[in-house]
Amino acid sequence: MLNGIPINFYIMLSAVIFIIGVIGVMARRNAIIIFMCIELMLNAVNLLLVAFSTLHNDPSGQVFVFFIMAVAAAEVAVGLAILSMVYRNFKSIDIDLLSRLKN
Amino acid sequence: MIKLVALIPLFPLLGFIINGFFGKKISKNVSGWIASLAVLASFIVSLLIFIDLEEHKEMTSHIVPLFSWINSDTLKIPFEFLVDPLSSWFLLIITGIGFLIHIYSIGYMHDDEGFSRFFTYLNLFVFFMLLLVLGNNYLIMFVGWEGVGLCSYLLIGFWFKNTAYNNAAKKAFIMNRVGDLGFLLGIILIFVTFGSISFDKVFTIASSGSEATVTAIALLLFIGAMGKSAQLPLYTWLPDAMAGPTPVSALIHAATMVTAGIYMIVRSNVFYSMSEDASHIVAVVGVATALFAATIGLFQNDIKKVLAYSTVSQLGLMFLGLGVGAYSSSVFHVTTHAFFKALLFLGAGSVIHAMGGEQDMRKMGGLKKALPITFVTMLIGTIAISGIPPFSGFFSKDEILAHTYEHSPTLWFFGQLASMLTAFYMFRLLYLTFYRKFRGTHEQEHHLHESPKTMTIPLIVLAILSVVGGVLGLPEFWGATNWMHHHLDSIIVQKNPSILNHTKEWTLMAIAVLSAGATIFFAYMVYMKNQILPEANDAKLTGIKKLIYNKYYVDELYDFIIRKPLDGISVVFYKFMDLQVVDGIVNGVGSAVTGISFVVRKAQTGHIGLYIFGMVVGIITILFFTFIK
Amino acid sequence: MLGYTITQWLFGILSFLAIMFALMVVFTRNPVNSVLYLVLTFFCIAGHYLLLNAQFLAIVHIVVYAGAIMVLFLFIIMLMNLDADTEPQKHIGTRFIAGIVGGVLLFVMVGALRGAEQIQLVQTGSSQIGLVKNLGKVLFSEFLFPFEIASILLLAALVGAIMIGKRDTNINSKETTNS
Amino acid sequence: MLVGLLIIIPLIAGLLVFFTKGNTSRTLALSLSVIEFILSLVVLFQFKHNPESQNLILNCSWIESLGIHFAVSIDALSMLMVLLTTFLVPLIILSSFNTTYEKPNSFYGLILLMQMALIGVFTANDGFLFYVFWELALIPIYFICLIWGGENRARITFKFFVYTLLGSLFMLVGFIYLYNHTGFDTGIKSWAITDLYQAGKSLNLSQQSFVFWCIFLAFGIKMPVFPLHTWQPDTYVTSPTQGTMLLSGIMLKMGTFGLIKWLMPMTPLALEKWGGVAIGLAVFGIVYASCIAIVQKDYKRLIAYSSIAHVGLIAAGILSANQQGIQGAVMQMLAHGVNVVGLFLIADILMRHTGTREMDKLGGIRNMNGNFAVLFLIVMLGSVALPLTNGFVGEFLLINGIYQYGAWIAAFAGLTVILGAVYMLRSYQAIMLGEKRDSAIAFGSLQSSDKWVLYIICITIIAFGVYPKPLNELAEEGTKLIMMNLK
Amino acid sequence: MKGLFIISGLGILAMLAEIFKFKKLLYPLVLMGILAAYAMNFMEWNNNYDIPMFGNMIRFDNVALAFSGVILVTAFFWFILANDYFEHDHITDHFALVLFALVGALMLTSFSNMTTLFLGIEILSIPMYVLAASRKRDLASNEAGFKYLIMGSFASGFLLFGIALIYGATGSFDLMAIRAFISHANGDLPAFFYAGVLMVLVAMLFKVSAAPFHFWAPDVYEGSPTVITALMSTIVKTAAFAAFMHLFLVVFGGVSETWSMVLAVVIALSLVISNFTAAAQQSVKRMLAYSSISHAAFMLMAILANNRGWASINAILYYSLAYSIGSIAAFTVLYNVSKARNSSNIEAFNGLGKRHPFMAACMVIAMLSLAGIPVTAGFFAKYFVFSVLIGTSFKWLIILAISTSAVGVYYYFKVIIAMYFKSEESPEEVTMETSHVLLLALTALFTIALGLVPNYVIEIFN
Repeated sequence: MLNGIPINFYIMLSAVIFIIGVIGVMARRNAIIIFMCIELMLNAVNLLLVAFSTLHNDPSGQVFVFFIMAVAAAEVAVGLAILSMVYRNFKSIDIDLLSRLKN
Repeated sequence: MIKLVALIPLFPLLGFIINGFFGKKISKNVSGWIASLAVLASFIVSLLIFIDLEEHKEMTSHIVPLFSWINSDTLKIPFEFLVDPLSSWFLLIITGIGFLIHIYSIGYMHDDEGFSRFFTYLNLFVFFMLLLVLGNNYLIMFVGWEGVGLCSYLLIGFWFKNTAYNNAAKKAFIMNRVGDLGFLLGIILIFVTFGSISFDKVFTIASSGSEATVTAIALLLFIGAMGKSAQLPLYTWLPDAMAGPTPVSALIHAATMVTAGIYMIVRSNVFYSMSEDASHIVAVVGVATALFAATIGLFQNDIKKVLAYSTVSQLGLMFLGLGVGAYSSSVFHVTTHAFFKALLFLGAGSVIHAMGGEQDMRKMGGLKKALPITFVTMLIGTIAISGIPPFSGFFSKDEILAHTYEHSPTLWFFGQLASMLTAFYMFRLLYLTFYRKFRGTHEQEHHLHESPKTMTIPLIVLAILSVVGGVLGLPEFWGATNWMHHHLDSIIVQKNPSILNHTKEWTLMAIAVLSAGATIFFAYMVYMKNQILPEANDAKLTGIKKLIYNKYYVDELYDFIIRKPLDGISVVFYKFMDLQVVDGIVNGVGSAVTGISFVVRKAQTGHIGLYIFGMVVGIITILFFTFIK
Repeated sequence: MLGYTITQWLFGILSFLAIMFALMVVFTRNPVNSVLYLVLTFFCIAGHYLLLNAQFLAIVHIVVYAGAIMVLFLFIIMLMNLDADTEPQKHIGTRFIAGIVGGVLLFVMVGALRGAEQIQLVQTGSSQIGLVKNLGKVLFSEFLFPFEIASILLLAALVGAIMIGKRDTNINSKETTNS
Repeated sequence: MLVGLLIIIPLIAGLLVFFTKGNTSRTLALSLSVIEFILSLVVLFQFKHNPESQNLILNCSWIESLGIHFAVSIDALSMLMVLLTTFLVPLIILSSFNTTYEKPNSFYGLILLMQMALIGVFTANDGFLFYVFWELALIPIYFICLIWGGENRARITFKFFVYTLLGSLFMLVGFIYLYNHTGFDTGIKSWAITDLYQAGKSLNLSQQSFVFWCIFLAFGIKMPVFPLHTWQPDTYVTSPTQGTMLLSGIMLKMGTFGLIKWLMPMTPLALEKWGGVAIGLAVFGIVYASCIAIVQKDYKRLIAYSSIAHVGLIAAGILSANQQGIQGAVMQMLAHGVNVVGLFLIADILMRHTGTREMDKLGGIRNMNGNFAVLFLIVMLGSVALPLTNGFVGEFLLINGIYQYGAWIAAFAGLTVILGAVYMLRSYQAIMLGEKRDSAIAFGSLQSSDKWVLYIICITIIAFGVYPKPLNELAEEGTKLIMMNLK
Repeated sequence: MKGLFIISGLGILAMLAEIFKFKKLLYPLVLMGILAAYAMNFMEWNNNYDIPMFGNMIRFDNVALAFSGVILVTAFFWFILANDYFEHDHITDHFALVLFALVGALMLTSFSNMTTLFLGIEILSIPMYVLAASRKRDLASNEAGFKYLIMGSFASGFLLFGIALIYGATGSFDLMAIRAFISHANGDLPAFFYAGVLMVLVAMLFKVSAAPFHFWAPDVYEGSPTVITALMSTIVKTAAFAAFMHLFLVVFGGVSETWSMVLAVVIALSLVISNFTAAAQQSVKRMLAYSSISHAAFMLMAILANNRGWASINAILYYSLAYSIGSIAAFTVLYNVSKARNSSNIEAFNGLGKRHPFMAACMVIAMLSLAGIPVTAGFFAKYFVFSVLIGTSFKWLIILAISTSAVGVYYYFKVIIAMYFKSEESPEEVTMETSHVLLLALTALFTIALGLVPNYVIEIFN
């Protein structure tokens, strides 16, 4: 029990958010939304890490979250740069249009 | 003296080498005489050895080792010769008749372009034939056995431009190989059973083998003999083998090679004596062949074919003799048969020579005057083969039939029948060829001439031998000594003394002579008195005549049950099994790879959505099988 | 209140909202709205952080995500002039299947994520680990190496973003890789 | 040390030849291969006089941690195989003198490299080394067939390559499996052949069966045994004549040699259990390939199928696992190597002189060239194993050995005696006999290099048929060694 | 350890080069730096074994040093290959990015904490995303970068979720601690720990591009500039395998029953899909991409044989070295051919044997090595894998691997056949810089030498 809330609840909550992110990645065609859904997945992980950190009373979990945030920021920066480049060339960010490389 | 035995095959081998390498460079006569002299030298050595052996009766068999040939652990096969009464006798026949035929060939083949080649082959043949009888173990015998087969192949197909001759040669070789396989397996069975294949070792311990094994050995060896000696059902090659030059027919396909089967069985008489069943089969096959071939001989028009069927028939009689245990009688008949059948063939050759290559008796006739020597000698040969006393054929044939009667009157009856038929077709041959008026073309008539001396002298020598050959085995109930019987005494383990009373023997003899006389008279009635001629057109023959004229359609039958299926199976194996099934599977794997590649490749659509989808399904599957299942 | 503590109530409400907003992120057609819902989700998650005594993290979370990353997203969306009308939609079947697969994944996850009951509880309630002082201590001692190396990461991202973003002066294509 | 030279000389020779040009390459290749032959005679001399000599053994560590040694040595069996190789390679090179190949330096270089690998295979005493040489032998021949081959060569040689490579990979697996079971008592794993024997014998039946089939697959493909043979006729037909000679004359023996020396002593239990199946395949292959040979129209393809039949008999003899069978197989390997080279040379001569190998289009060549007819006849007789030719000794011992395994199988295998005569005589008749045919008119006389090769082959055929003792003694000795290991 | 810092410094230096105008000097500086890093690496051998660095975040034991060595050698070769690639205006950016990626790769060989693992992966990946997309006007390059980015981040999500679950179960990010926890727990672990392990496994399988997580690889490999593809299929792959091996052989070896069956199935699937698809390719570049999946499957087989200890590590080390060198050679030839003929299709290789015998010969050696024919390095690579796997219960995988590698021979030999037996259609001269000639000679030599005397690599840990 953390603050009276079973750890299972946190696990389930982050699993659900994580899966919503996964569904989003699968269900959308807009690259930006897909990106956002990946952020959603990362946040689910962050939540889980913090919950475990509190559970174990161990700060390293929270420190790890910092790194995830840093990575997420870096990824977003690079990702959005690539996205805007793709948009410049394709005039769209529809992932289904990006299928020249195949077979 | 005995040690010189190695020289016997060496002379023909030298002749073969000289003619083979230098034949084209030396003149025809020289090469012919080199070959003949080589055989003569062998004959002289053989004679010396034979005399030597006769003089020192205390030791009848001598082994002359040469070198060790094949060794494999317990299987030791030295290259060594065996000199004993049997082999020494056969040496005399081979080199003696061989020499005469060589001489004859000088004249007969004189105009042929392959003259030196012919003598090369002939010498090689003599070499292998000598190996066959000299070897002290079955494998050396086999070497000679196959070697003479090869020479037979080469000589039948001597005129290689002719496709029919080539086919005959091939047929002879392949059919012989069928027998050879049996022989080979027999040899191996002997090794497996007795641990050796040397005659001296095997025969001393032969009694240790079980009867079933010995029967198997005997039958396997007999399969070999069937092939080489043209017995049912492997006889069809021999009539076809007449495609070769006539001296070849005389030497190989009458006097020597075809009797190799008899030599082999006499050599292995230990096994046949032990196995009742095997002997019985030999006798039955022998008599069946004798009768069967004799009937075919009745209606043949080709002079050499008649002689060929006659040879098959006579060989059948010899096997009958072997089957009833009369080994020495068979050897006796081999000897006399060698004399008169060689004589007949050479005579026929002389006729063909005179006729300019014509072999069809329907186109001959009245040659008596043109070819007096040939006629007389052939007449002697015909009488001898028909079994008229006191010519040699009478004695040998009578001995076999007497032993057969002792063994089984039924077999005797058929043997006697075959013998009667022999007299008929032989006199038919004589009448059609030498009597009545000439039926050939005018040109041929103009061309008729007696053969040169090189050809007639062998004829005369053989005629003399055919007349007096009977002294080798005079019937013992006449009070005479059967020399042949005594000579081979040490070779034959199970003696076969006559148990018939004299009356019976006289009766049998009388039946033989009377039936032969009657048949000759019948032939006289048909061909001389009634002037009947064989149907000129083969197609007009009907009924049983047609059946027999066409040799009971045995060749066609073999074609139908062996060659066609073999070709059929081969085509099925090749076109279907190999190209479709086996290779098809291999190539199928190849195309399957391509096919799968194509499909798998399609999964790579280029859509990120699908890729993610694939990943997620992968994850679900992993988790599912790990945790839920 | 119905036997639940305030924390529990708060947890329930925040969880419900977080999931709701998350779903809205996925299912709203207009990208701008999606971003806004995402921001709301982040706020809920920040709330959870507070509940878990991770106060500093909650603040950083708001600042980094809602303040920086999301603004970046909005900015790009505005730049590309995306809205509901231009938003490409997946085929309905695809979306349906995506939903089903997601459901199955959830089902499997629930099966996989059992076993938390066994975890030994170390302590409850008033944890101090979430404070700046504690985190800083850990970060600069134990996690010094990752902290330093993270700078490489950020530098790489920086260089990368600049390189991609910079306009080309010449076409650097000697080879074609089209086929 | 001598044995090391045996391997190194062809390697150096091959590399040297690569740097020559035109006719120099073939002269150089010929002379170097003759030197190699002379060297192998020296080795033979040494072996006869002092089989224990250090000159015949080379053993240095290669990959210590895996127990892999560069261990080669000469025993009776490998002596024979080395002699076969060194004898045939000069002949094969000589036989090429009337054909101009593009890039002759690569051609002859590859042949010599191939020789190196083959000698390596035959002398290796270390399982791993054996495998490496085994694979090495594949690469030169692949390129020989690919670069200088005939129609469809890319597809056909590729099939050959994949087939044999697949097989040898399975062999590698079998060997690794054995290797993993070595050194139970010492704890040191080793690839030495004796250790592999021991490891194999320590396995139970099912483990041995796994190893047996893995390794048999490789050997079976190489030989090839029915039904793994379909790469062979196409490859033989497509390859340049010298490639075909290498493939059939020597390379095929890698499979049978491997069977004798590497497989059988390792898996005695499996041999007992599965030997019958393998013999069955081999014996069926004899009749099957013989029948197919009968209906072939292309002479080269006919020889290819006849080779399958011959090797089927060899394999059956080996698998019957008795002295006569194995010794016969060794003798027949030597004989077949010589004869088949002769036959393929004849096919090549026909092709060069008449422009076709289709037997329907040939005929009557004997009219034009009696010498050739005689040489052809002798080679053919060797191939149908007529007594007093080299083929006979082996065939007799083989049928003898198989008979000891099973009388009926031997009778069935013995059909090769008949069928071999059928297809050989048929082809001889179709090509040489009869009236002249148009295609044959321009046959002319043989070139001297062809003549010499055929002379040498014919002399060998007869000499070792009449007096096989020198080879037979070695074969007997080698077989006894194997039989000892089988127990 | 010091090598890592040298490479980091080099990266930062590269960034500064543009500002301080020493672009020309940069290339030799980088080569020298890599050599220096390699030298440092070499000197650390056996020195600080088992001394944890920085709170046990990173640990350069011998295994890490060995893999770092492979990476540095490959990197050196790669820089020679890529020398003219750097001639355009973004030279410094590219240098910096590649060097940063190298830092990530080195971290992946030496991490001993989940944090460093994660950071290493990201430091390696983020520059790669950018480099894949670095050909800005080229739509294929754009698409490649984009696909790589999306899928890479998605996989990172799973990695992090897995790490979080493992952290939850064990209470630590430290690998040694996790390992100790596993061995103490004696199988009494919560189910979600296993789920975490599997999710990490999935993420790692994605990184090494094993089926069914391989989809990104062919597209990205094909779309990226050829030199970057070479980088991805060598250094990135080696680093990913070093990480994979460290995680699953060392840390999660105790719970191998959870993942070994999964891994076996993944290997089987990879072998089949990669080889069969590669056989159908027309583009050599794409074919090499698929073949890299098959090689990944082989290396995974060594990991699967986790009860073989050092032998497995040796096998992976050797395999990655052999494969990296072979790939570099193949990509060098491909790069030059496609530059001259403007196509990376198989037809572009037609007649190369005549046109440029040296290049063709080196390509043959590379292809033989990749196909695993003795006595090339590739053969021993496969041999070691088989020899570790044959003692396990996964013998069926060997049979499958052999069968599919026959297919592999097919597509590698397609190149050889094209080079020697197809007449060329395009008359363009294929030329090559001296540095590339040297590089090819070096790689060919290495390949043969490694095949002849594999001892020096294989006995490295003994």
